[in-house]
Amino acid sequence: MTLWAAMLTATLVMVVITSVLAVVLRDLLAAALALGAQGLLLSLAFYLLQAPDVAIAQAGVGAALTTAIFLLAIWKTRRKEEE
Amino acid sequence: MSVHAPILAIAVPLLGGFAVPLLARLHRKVRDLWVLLVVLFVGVCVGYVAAHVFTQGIWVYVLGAKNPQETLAPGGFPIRIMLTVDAMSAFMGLIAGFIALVAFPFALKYIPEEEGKTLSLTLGILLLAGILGMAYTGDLFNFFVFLEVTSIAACGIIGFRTWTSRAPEAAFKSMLLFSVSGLFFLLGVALLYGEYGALNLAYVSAQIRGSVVDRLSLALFLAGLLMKAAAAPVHFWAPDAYGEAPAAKALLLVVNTQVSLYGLWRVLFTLYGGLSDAGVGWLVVSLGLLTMVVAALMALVQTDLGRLVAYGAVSQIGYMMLGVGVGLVALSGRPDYGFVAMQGGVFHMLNDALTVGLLFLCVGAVEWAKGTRDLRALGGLGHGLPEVALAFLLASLALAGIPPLNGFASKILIYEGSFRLSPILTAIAVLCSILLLAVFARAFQGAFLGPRGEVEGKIPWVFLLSIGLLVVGILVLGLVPGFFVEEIVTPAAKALWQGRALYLAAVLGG
Amino acid sequence: MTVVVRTITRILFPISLVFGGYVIMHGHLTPGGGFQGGAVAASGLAMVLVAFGAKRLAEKKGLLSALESLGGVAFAALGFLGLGLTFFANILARSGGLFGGPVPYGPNPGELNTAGTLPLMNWAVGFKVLAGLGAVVLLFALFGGENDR
Amino acid sequence: MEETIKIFTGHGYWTPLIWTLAALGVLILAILLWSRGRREYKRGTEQELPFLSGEKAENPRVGAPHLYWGFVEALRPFLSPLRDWHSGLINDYAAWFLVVLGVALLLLVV
Amino acid sequence: MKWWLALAAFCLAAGFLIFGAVALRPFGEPRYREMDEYFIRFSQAELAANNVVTAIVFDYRGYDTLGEATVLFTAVTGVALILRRLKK
Amino acid sequence: MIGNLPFVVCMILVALGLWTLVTKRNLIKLVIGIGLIESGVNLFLVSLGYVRGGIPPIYTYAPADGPMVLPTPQALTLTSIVIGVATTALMLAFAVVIYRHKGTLDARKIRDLRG
Repeated sequence: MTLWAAMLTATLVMVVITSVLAVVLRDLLAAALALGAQGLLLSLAFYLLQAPDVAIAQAGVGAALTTAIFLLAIWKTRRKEEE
Repeated sequence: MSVHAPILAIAVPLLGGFAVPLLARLHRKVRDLWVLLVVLFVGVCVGYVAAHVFTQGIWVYVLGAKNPQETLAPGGFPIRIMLTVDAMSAFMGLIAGFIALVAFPFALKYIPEEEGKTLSLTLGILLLAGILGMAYTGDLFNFFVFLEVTSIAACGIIGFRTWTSRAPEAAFKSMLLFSVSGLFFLLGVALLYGEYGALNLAYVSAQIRGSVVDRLSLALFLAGLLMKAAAAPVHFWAPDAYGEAPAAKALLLVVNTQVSLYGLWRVLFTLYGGLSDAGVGWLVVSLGLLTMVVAALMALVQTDLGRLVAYGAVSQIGYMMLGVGVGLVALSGRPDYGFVAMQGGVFHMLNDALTVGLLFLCVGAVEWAKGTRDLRALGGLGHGLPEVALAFLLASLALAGIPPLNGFASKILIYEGSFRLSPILTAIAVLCSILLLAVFARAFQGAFLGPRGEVEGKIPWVFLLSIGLLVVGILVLGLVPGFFVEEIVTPAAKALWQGRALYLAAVLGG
Repeated sequence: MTVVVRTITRILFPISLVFGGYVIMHGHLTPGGGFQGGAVAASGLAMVLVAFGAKRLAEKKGLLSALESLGGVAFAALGFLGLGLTFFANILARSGGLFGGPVPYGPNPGELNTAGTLPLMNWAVGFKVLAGLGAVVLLFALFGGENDR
Repeated sequence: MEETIKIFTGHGYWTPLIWTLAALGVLILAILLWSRGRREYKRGTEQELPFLSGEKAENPRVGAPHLYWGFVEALRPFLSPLRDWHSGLINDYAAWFLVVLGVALLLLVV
Repeated sequence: MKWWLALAAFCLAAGFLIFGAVALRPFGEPRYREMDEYFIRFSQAELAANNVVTAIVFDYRGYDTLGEATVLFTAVTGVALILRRLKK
Repeated sequence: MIGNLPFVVCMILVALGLWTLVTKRNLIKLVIGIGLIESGVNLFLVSLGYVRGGIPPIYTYAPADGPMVLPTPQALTLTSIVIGVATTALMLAFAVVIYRHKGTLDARKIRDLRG
């Protein structure tokens, strides 16, 4: 297994872990931040897959701005998920 | 310029939509005039394209090439996006153009003049552009993009009445389901790209061999587009959306569902035409039957006029699915009755747009005059609004398939075609029609008959103009059906039924 | 705390705008383009919004939406420019004029004056994305902020 | 002329012409019957007021929800599961999408 | 909705999706690639663009990008419509 | 090597998003679910375009050798990302307005439209 494959595998595993976190966390703020982290890791995965264009777009749009919109929406509503 | 007519029909409303907020800063009148001009232009373009396609065959337009007919790159494969307008696409475009011509003057008067009107008109124009983009495109990913344009524009329109809590709820639900369906469609496109490295519909269709992945992506397309087209077990968003959207724009939402259905036919008949088997056809037929039965029964118990009409509209989707589904079942053996059923299903698209559109306009007029749509509060409006009452009566009779009107003309084709496949299908369809007649008799009685009801507002002449246009359409289609079936429905149905080879040849040559 | 954030924002905001502009400008040469540059600049805008509050930017809402409309119109108009051939035909590429320079085949350092309408479209889309995403964030931040709370 | 009206269904054809003529005939018959109505009926008098089961009704309107009351009651065993099915819960709607997807997958892939 | 029906449908859908991912061609070895080879080979000659992705986004598939700009514009219009302040 | 792992991860993300849609009752959580499906599809597209040993499809200062990865999926993904942020923003706007009316984000309580 080359270094590249190892890095890609590690990134993908991290992506899955952060996605699971985004689903299971009951604190919506934490879930949104987990989604942001997932977006950032996804952008790293895109970079490793030799797609720098997409990586920049994902980092700017997918990670930063989506998270910002999520945070604003959570700020306007409530933070905890109802039981 | 006429060489560019198909793209102008899509690009001008896009540009027009971008420009509406800018023009609204000048003056309201400028904006209204611009909207009308754009819609009129689209109508002219769509008519021209249809006339050209019906007489001279498939029109291919390659975007960005040196020559609009240069479909293939050196090497024999398409690289650019292209519009491929065959008779079915042109037919869909005609429906969209006509409904837009009716809906926009109505909407200009109907939507209250406040901050939201400009934005709402913008969304309406973009929805129209998206519908035409879906109808005319010959590229899978491009279809997805315009699917999303229609989804987002439709949801913006659905959520217009933000002062109620019901409209945002309907819009949220619709948007969630739309984006799921769009994403699954994209997943299907991605799977096909992974298999064949191409995105052009005709090229991929020529490549498809029927491997496991092909069938998987067909299932994804099927599920996604059925959801967008409001077929039975996934139709839940439709009554909410139709009911809560402003009535003037609900017409465009109906055309939006129809164009999704068109996308489904395109996928089943053209993209997978070589390997479509009876199983998919039976699935479409059974879901169509389920749709009409469930929607008609649900319409029976509604107390909101808008929601009742919305369920009626959903039940009509079932008839189209039944007609074309029978065609799909019969396709492999190619017996003639399948073609008759398909003629009926395709013709019913046009009739459904007119009748359901007229019903929604009537609901809008009632709401304009009375301020409510609750059937428990309405009554006796026939004295104050005789024109609206007559139009509503006519539309309900047409929707229920009462003979001299247009609904019957298409339904008899569906009945005759499906009867040869199995009489049970016809029996269920006829029963549903009777049920719908009962439903709309109830709505008509509840809203328009009885002792005189108070009417506050006066119906503006623009409303009557739009309603009158649709009434004329219904009467003409009902009294002279032969002409329309011969001239526009048969070519459109033929384009699906046997048109795959022609479609591929128009793009790939030879 | 606020002072620190505001100072950092004062420094970072121009940088993000310049970097966004760079990404847009070199879209046809290096990784990046209209969306990416617009998104980078829009995240700078979001930062200003966090640091200085949305109210100060409230009157900029109309400007942003107008800018977005303008970007969209410009982009569609660039598509119409090719209508002599077909919609979206790149008639400026290799024409010798603005952005009309040639480029040799194979890996090369690249030159700014190439690629025809691509850089122009990059700018149109960049402005559009900047204005659009900025407007979304601003609308969210302003919602219910003034007369309802 | 004939061909612009007829549509052919495979078994035969449908033409609205005859139907319309018949409908016109029925209409004329109906107008004839209607014109033989009572001569002493006057508009605007108390004759116009509805008369229900022995007394003058105050609000004689039969609202739409009450129409077909018996029919709907008879169908209740079918209708109430149907209404419950449209539960308004977005998760259910998403789950039904999954069901359609699963059925399509089973039908097509297996 | 019965939970077992939802669970069965979910398992079915997820299973088939993962099965499809495995059944697809091997990762990193596209089978048909003539369209992409064309882009890589001719984007410099036809468009004088060094970045092939930008060449595709704005020229070969520029119409998609127009649609996508429309999506963004539509969404912003929609958000402005939804979050508008209502005049009492 | 890693085989079809990237494809499988994409499908896992999609399945996770579907699971969220079916089980979670909070509207913002549902939007997160849509975001997961979307990132799965995006990753799927990009990994479809990967060619073993490839370099990015950009000629500026590119290393001279090696095949380039396929550029088309990257272009598609760019479009798909922007569409994703558009839908997310719109859905969150609806969620915020619903919260304003109902004071809750619980899907079980937001059921005015039924029957």
